[in-house]
Amino acid sequence: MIKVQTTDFNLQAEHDKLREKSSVGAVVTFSGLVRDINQGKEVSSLTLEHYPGMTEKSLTKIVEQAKSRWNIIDCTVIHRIGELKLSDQIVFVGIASLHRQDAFAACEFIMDYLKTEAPFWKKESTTDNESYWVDAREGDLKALNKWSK
Amino acid sequence: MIKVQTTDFNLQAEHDKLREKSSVGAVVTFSGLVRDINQGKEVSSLTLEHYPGMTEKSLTKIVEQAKSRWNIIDCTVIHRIGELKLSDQIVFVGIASLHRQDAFAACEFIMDYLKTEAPFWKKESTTDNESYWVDAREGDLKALNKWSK
Amino acid sequence: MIKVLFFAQIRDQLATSELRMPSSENHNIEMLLSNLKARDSHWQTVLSKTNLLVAVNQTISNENSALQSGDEVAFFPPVTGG
Amino acid sequence: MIKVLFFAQIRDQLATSELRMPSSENHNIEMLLSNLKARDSHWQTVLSKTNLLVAVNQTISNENSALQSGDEVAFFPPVTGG
Repeated sequence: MIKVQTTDFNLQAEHDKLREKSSVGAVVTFSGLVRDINQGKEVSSLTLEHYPGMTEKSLTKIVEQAKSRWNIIDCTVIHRIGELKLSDQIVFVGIASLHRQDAFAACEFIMDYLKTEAPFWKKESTTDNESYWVDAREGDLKALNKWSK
Repeated sequence: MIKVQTTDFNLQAEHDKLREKSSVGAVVTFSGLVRDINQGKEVSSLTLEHYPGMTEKSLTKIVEQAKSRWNIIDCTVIHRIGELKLSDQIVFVGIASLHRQDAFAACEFIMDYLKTEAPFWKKESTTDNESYWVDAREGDLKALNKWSK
Repeated sequence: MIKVLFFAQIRDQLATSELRMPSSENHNIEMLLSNLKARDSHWQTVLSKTNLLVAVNQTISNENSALQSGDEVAFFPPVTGG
Repeated sequence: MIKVLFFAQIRDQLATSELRMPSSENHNIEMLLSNLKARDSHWQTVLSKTNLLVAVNQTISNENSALQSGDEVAFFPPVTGG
């Protein structure tokens, strides 16, 4: 299930959907949060923009790639858009599988690709009311290398 | 925080404790569940025994090793004991960090070591009332190899 | 007609989120970009950034991608979600 | 005295969860194991399993670990938690 939404999500509720099938033995979740310091600046809030239509299309493609590489029983990706405060949940990726290795690998794979391919953009506001678009991290592009091994 | 308990846990509540520090940008969680089929048998319930005292000691050591290898802001390990039903949550490992790579690696590391070093034993009961101790998985010992690279 | 969208910094800098371009004069992304840059020196600067990304019909593409009437083209900076 | 604990299958098979052994005759794990096996052929079989694990004072140890009065020794099969 892939969702792009302004509203928050609940980890236990998402986890309970992921473990509905009784064959599930392992669930790995990732959640990304609004951090207080980014690029050396004191962040007070964040606005997330996206490209409607392409977002869902690219997330669907990333999830399909993960499913073709690992044994995944169920998968949820939620990405929030709009205004977010400090420590708010931004993104959720949850993977249910028979064994933990598949769940860990697929979850990290989806996050690595989401970070570099899904059309979301963050605009941060600082405590002194400055506001700027976040720069892409070099490290996020490098993180993709491990999946082409 | 390390807890060995009979009671269930709530992922969102554990997650909220992990993201209390505003520097947290990434939280990775693992949860292990009672599966319906194990070693080819139809499982109906599970009893988890442990070695009180040594359990906490070995989990503390595993968490300390993870903290020495990765940049971890906070870490929670919960392992349930006693009788569990199908799809029940058995174990929770949650890692909060600045960036996702540390959280993924530390979470998988702790699970790999917990699976081979923490003194817990599972006794499964099947749908036809047979009951037996679960055999250790060969794959769990192999999983440790990746951390000595 | 070709629908052209701009996102994030690119939209802010161009003060434009969407425009239409005739498909007859824009047979591929290279031609479209060149026509957009020809508008003025500011557009020239903004659309010459080395990290500019382009999607055709919501799939990442490149300068050589062919275009036809009805296509949706989007220009945007490297993504920063997650 | 040395406190000896058994867990999981080992406890079930020996029908014993805990016993005491004199420290004077059990200076290390090897001696303790040998004295326990000497009880009868069943104990001999159960405690001869190749995957038997031993902990001294709640830390994984091996046959050479020295023992002294007050120590807690535990025998158990490979762990299966998580």
